[in-house]
Amino acid sequence: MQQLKSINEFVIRFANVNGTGSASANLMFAKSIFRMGIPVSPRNEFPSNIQGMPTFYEVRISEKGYLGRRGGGADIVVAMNSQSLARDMQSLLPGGYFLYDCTKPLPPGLIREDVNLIGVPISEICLREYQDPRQRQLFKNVIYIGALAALLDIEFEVLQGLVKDQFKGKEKLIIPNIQALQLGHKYASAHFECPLGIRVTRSDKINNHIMIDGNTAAGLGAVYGGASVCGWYPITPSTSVVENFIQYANRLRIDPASGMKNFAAVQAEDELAAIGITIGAAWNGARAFTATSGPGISLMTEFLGLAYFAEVPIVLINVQRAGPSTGMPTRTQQPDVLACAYASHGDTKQVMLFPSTPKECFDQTAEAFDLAERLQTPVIVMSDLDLGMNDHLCEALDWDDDTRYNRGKVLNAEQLEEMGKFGRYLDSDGDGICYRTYPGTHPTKGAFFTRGTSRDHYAVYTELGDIYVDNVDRLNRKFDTAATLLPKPVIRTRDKGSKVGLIYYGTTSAAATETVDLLAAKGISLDSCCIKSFPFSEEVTQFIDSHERLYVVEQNRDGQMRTLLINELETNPKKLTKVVHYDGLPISARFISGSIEAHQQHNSAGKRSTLKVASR
Amino acid sequence: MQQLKSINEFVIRFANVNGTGSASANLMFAKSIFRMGIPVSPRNEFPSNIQGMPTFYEVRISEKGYLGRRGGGADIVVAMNSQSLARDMQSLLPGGYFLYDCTKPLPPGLIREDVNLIGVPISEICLREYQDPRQRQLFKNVIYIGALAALLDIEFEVLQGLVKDQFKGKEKLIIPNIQALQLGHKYASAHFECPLGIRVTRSDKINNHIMIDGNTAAGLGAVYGGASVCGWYPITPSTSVVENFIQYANRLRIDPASGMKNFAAVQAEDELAAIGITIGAAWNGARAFTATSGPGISLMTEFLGLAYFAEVPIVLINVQRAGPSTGMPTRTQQPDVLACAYASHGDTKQVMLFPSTPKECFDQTAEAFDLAERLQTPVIVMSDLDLGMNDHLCEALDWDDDTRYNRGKVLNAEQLEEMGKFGRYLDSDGDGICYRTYPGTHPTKGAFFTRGTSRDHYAVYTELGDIYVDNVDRLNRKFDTAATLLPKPVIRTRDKGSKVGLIYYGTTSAAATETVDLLAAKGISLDSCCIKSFPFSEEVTQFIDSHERLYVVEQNRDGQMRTLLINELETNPKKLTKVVHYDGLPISARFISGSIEAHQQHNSAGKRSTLKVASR
Amino acid sequence: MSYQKSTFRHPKLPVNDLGFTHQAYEGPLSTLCAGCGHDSIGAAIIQSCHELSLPPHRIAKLSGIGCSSKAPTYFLDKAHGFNSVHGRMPSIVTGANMANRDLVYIGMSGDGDTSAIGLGQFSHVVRRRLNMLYIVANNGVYGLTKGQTSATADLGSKSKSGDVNLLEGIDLASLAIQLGATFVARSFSGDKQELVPLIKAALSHRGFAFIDVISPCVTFNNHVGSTKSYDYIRDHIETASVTDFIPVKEEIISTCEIGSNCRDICLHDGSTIRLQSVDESYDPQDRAAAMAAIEACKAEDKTLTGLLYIDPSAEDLHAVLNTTDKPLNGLTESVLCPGNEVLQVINNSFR
Amino acid sequence: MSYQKSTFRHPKLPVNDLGFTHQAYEGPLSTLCAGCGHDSIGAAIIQSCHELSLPPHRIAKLSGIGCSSKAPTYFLDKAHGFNSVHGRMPSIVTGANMANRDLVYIGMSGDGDTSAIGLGQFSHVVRRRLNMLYIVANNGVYGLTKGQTSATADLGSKSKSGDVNLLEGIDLASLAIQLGATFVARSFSGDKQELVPLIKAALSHRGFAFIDVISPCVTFNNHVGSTKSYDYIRDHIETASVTDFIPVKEEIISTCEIGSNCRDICLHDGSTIRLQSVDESYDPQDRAAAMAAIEACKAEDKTLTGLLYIDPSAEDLHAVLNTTDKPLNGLTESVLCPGNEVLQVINNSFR
Ligand SMILES: Cc1ncc(C[n+]2csc(CCOP(=O)(O)OP(=O)(O)O)c2C)c(N)n1
Ligand SMILES: Cc1ncc(C[n+]2csc(CCOP(=O)(O)OP(=O)(O)O)c2C)c(N)n1
Ligand code: SF4
Ligand code: SF4
Ligand SMILES: [Mg+2]
Ligand SMILES: [Mg+2]
Repeated sequence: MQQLKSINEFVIRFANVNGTGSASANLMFAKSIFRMGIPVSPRNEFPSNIQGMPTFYEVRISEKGYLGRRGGGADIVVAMNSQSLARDMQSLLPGGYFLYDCTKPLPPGLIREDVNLIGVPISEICLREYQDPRQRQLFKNVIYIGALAALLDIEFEVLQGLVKDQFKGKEKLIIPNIQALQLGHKYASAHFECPLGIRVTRSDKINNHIMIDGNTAAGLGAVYGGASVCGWYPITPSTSVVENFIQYANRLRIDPASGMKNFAAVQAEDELAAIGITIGAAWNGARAFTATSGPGISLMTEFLGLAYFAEVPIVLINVQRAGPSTGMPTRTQQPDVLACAYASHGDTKQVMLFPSTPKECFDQTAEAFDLAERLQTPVIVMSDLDLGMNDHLCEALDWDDDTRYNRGKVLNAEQLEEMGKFGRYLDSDGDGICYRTYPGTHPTKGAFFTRGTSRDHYAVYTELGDIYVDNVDRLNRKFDTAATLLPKPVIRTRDKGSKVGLIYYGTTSAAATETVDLLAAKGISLDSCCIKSFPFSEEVTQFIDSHERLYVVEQNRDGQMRTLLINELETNPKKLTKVVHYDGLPISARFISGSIEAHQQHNSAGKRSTLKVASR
Repeated sequence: MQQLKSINEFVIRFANVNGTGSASANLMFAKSIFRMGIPVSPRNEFPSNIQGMPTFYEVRISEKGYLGRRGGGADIVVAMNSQSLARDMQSLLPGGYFLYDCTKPLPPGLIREDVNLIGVPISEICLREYQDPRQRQLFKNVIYIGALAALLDIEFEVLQGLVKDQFKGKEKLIIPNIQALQLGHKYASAHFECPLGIRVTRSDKINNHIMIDGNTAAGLGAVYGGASVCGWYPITPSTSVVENFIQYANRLRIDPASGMKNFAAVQAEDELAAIGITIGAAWNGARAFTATSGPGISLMTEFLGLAYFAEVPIVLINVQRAGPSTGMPTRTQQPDVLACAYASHGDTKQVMLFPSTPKECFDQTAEAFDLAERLQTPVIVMSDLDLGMNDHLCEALDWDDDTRYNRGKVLNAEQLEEMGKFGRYLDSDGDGICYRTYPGTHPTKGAFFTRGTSRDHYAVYTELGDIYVDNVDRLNRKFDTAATLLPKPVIRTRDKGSKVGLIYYGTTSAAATETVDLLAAKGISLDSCCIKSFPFSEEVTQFIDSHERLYVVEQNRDGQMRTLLINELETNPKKLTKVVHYDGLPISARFISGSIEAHQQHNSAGKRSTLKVASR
Repeated sequence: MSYQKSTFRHPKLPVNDLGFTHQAYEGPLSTLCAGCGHDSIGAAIIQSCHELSLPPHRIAKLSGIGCSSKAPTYFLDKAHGFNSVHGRMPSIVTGANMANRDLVYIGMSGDGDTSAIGLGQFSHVVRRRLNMLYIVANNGVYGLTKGQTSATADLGSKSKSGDVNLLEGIDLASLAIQLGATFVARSFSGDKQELVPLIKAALSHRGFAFIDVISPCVTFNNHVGSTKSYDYIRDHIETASVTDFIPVKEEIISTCEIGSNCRDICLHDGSTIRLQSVDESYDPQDRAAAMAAIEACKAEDKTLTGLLYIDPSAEDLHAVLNTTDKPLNGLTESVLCPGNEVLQVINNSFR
Repeated sequence: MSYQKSTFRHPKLPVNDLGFTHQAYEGPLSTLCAGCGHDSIGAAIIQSCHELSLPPHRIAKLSGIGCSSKAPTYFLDKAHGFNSVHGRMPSIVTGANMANRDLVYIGMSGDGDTSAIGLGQFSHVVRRRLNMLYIVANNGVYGLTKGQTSATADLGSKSKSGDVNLLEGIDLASLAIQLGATFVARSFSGDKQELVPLIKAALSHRGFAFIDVISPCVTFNNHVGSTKSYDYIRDHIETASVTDFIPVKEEIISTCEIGSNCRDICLHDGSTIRLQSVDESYDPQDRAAAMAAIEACKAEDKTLTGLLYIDPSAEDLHAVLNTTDKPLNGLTESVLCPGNEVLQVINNSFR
């Protein structure tokens, strides 16, 4: 019977019950591949629930370095959840391997002829080896990892090393865990021909890369970017941004002499208060940020309008999840692009950054503070659940110690002393950005009344039309300036350059680069443009102008980035084809390339310009 | 010296101090013109303040029936505020008439040679005639109205009639007011050659029209539309919508037997609660609405997303004001088009209606309840401050007593009894609209759990991608259906049809129709399309397709309706020229025609496609 | 799941006056953690509604967001439910009640949902005297977001992440009394003997009834001195730095009597809460006294339970607004629409 | 304008320890209605800051939206101000205080701004023990939106539109005490003798200080039995159905003593409020007693004024969070940024 064969290129899918300790075991599995020098990308598909529901963990191993979701079925399924057995069996490719707990036999009904069954009596082993029912539960996970080590030829020392690192300081936990690994390993070696046709072998593709989730990286970015005040309210999937900020700040931001904290993180009563705290702190001269998701963005809308209009520099990290409303809180999407770009009533605009990797979460979060203070406006870092909560392989983080924070146009006491009349909203440099002062700077000069109402150059309330117009036109000028300061798109053009272009952003990038290779192999050559910021820089316009047809790939239903492109760059919509994937799972190269291929075949600009997913 | 001459075609501007009782006097003036059969459009320019600040009231008298703001200077200025004398003098056209209180002489510095001064010693007269200082204050206003009656040849009986109507039931107030009118009238007749070159004369252009403000009409629309629950929170300029609803409901919705109320209006603690109350009531089968402005829209964002996704039919009346943030609370704009169209995080869309007159405020508000219930989604009536708070001449309101409310697809006990399994989100009709049930309908069938999370056809929570996609695609289908049910645009084409089209909506319509005439006179012929609803109906697409160049006229900075047109209809932006006016005063035909003329002259699609106002 | 157990414990119950068995009031299998106090509250609600013979479909259950707000999914599945947004159930239920005064409204919320994001709406629905039963399943943590401290957490309590709460907890019962609630009680999820009668009384009360139910989170327990039991496992979980292992636990019902009306509740982590229930001498109709009693108890590190305050002569919002006795959602054109003749008269007032 | 008058009344004041005259603490001409209580509060703040010799530029004044929230425009123009959005001043000032603990924070709000839309944020800034002075200019109405009843309006009070308020008013002072405020006082805008010392004490208090100042709205007065005075004018205004005539009025300072510590305040419409100030025997450090006293007074239709509660040993939020003594906004790279070496170590933990 058919047996899939592959070395270092396959997908393994774990099916567990949440709350049973599988996440840490599965992470150990992924880490072991990583430590064997093989690129790996694990993805957690967890329920919005605390205990007892089906949860999945899909790991793609790709020596070629393709880290996006592969899509399609898995090569190996580890089925540890009796509730989801049928569905799990279906998720396996023909010729794939189905690892399950054979203490109870599989219901005959769901057995497939075209797959290879690998039964390990895990419960039985636990029953025999452990007394404490909780240990029996917990070690099941470690045992199947041990079995996989044998089946896939994972170096056992690597796993041992991981156990040792994980339980450093809790030595008494190390031995039992290693024993559990061995139980699984022994059983598999004894009962099956190991390794399987699908297996791993040490490689050298990792360099000095790390495996980290975007939220941890963003939290670190806030520490390095100099954030000293954070107002927050918990919400999945953004909570861990702040939790990581606090955790690292508690280590790295303690005054050596007094032991006191060089930061303040205030858990607010809700998102309105969280961003209010952030605005108050930024107004008062501290670098401040908040993080939220979905509903939190809607609740912050009024304050985002105030910060835009009163020109207060804050950083907001939006870890996007599937909307609308409560939507699918534990699924990923890029659905808040429009809601953020034009947040709040009235004519408004917001600056956005689009990280694609944890490294970029770190870099862009740190840079966001400079940008916010230079532009005196909120900067929104648009991450998402896939990026924020999954571990991704990426370049090591680094920091140039010569970096000095750019606090933007702020007048100190001396400058105020020397100058004539201070005007908070005087555009003396013509770039739309005026000079601000921190409260308490000078005894008699520089004080002003910050307000959400229309005001003149001296921050005095006014209802005069021409002064209002002068002010809001300046704000547009400021956004022209912004377009020149923000991170540039990453543009890749084929040697001769192609007529067809691919536009994408954020977490679509892994799948997008794979797409370019896939299509190249099929003779369709694509240039690509990964957008990093909004308002768009000149390069994006040029990229669009220099191509005949462009595919705008995004993870939302309505093609929101495409809307921004046609609206802000006055592009003819006919030129931009929507490629949208929005079922809540990360987008895959298969989907993108499939869609583009299909469209290129009967390529007629006349055809309706939307390619969308009907399912994963 | 030049003296402007005109009969029934001029603009008079009143400059007062707010809180001095001028508003009612000035309204009496406008009403008197109205009762003489002459089309008139008064506009209040008031400060965001309660007492002591400059406030203006501009009345355009136009037998031709042009009711938009004329723009430019006034023909007559009534200067009753010593603080703003200089500015008021400047606001007068050469040859115009400057009516002021000459008890104190005018500061020589600000006297203009090219205008006609008309001094009436109003304070002196009051000092002589009244003891109570408050009466002295109050009657000043009545006295200058009396003077104007003489100067402009207003029929005195008409004014007397107005006083009698106003103080019906308070007879003791009638005589003193009429006396005050006479004091002014006598003085003017005695000291000036009456009437002036500018004057009125009875006409017959009013038919059975009425003079009413949009908020009163909307409040009445809610009564007639069958609203029985209202959650609200005060905010200018929307407050009077609800105040009028309550006032009329207190008269027209009382149970004759018990004297109890057939409606419930709950003053909430804020806008989040106001819309929450509305959603709860609509969910429970009552027709419910709320009204708000500016910041209130931002605060309602999260709930608008819930109502969209959970498909709860509510009506929201947005009386727009100048944004962003607190902006200019007492100035008009159309700045919330985008914020409402895509309100809330995630992929969302909202239905909008755009009334142009108080009559339409009444009709569309009433119809909004049918539309909301038929479409099972929020319907937002996009009024604005100019429409809502100023009295406008419009057709009389009327109601067809055969009208039956269309409650949409709701299953009653019998229907549930007869049917098989009930599925709240089963699209059995293929129009994207499913059947709902009210709580408590049937003992065992029809109950379901309304939620903001992803769910299957039976309202059961799900995280399965294909089911999520099926549901949100259906919502898009529902909006296709909406486009066929909503009010159609009003399209006016020249006999032969023109290559150039004018697109506008809401309160721009008065200025737009005048524009078409103005430009026709200059040989520029325009077809026009007044948008009444979003999502756009087929006719809008056809109008755009059938014209080479289109001017999209709106009262916001960023051309928000134009954004919707290019985004939703896939129109080439190059084809749509922005004509935007956003200084907070109502747009004028002079501005629109001027902009278009200029643009048509060196008409090259290459030119930057924005024409904007730099000031009034 | 614990919920499922509970039905094992009491097998078939007798039918009530409506001829319904207990099952007619139940819901689907719960997805909350095994042993979660919230499911015990659900079971108590089921029992109360059954014993009161309320027609299940004439009840509406509303909630915000949180584990506690999910709980209504698992009881009364013949009743319409509305799982709204975080902290906003009070406004939703206000509108619902205005639309149809004839249904029975049960709002279920959590301590985060009510005391943090929802504090404003909670305070105002209390003040508005809405005729409803408002239950807070109070565990002092944000369960669904994995264990952050909530505003009702006691001073000194520890969060999952280990940091100690240095702010005083908000006492929702006192707050409710002060803001004018006319029925205020407190109880414990595991104590059906006390809880069921309170819920029945609350459901029979006309006006705003509030019950603060201590409902331990078995997973993110954050009570003082969480030391005892499963050291090994906790060590493991902590170091694994992924709190993804949740030992299956039994619902907490064990209470040990210590003196009259006073009992200790032993939580899974070994810590205890001491409950003092009001005794016969207690007068629940004295507002000031009630608040004083609550304070006094707290001073002794005890939590006062039972019916804390009631004003039997209470009026509800409909009385305040003088709305008709008929449900507004049932009114038709004939009543709602004044007709064209009236409109023409109105037109004249604008000429 | 009334503000302008007040400077007439006291001519040049002596300079304070900083050598500043009263004028150094003033602001531009007020645009509030003549006689508005809010301007009297402003004057009291000016006097207090002057007498305390606070450097004007080291004060920050923050507010929400409303006439009361506009008031800060008209005092302390050497101080930075933040006129934020409706009901959200508490979160803004929390952030501001976190960023720089060395400034003096004065938050000014209205009863609508605080007890309606802002109730949640107010409650939580109290609970958080932010080191600030929070003043509510309490007139029981929404002034800026023209006279709707607010949540602090007394039961039975009439709104401009004539309907009677049937809900109990929220007593912000009791609420603040219950939620853990460590300085709670109440006074009357026209009574400088009582108000100024209270403001000075509050400004000197470390922790959250709250003063509920009764500040009559001369324009949309909504007190019980508004009958007396200007019948003619009121008639006129009412029938004109446009409340656009606002007679110029004097600031209310007239109070008539009636017995020890008890005085009546006569409002413009002829109605009166009876104020009872705490006497010597009163112990402001007993929380329960304070709340009882407030209740008792209310029961007699009196409003208790003076320093109602104080906990001198209070800690503020910085103590709770253990933040450094230096203002956070003054920290530089050297302190804020851990540097690359540390980052490389962190990298290793992710391999
Ligand atoms: C606006 C918004 N903010 C945050 C969240 C994330 N969230 C979900 S539940 C919850 C707290 C739940 O705590 P509680 O009300 O005590 O319920 P419990 O889970 O403890 O029963 C939070 C913050 C959300 N869903 N919506
Ligand atoms: C979000 C929002 N809702 C409503 C308003 C309208 N508004 C302005 S001031 C105000 C109430 C002010 O009342 P209060 O706080 O008592 O201040 P006062 O004017 O009485 O001093 C309201 C509702 C607003 N500006 N913003
Ligand atoms: S996390 Fe806590 S509150 Fe949530 S279901 Fe589990 S035990 Fe209950
Ligand atoms: S309306 Fe009332 S509160 Fe507002 S300024 Fe006038 S008097 Fe003061
Ligand atoms: Mg909780
Ligand atoms: Mg007020």
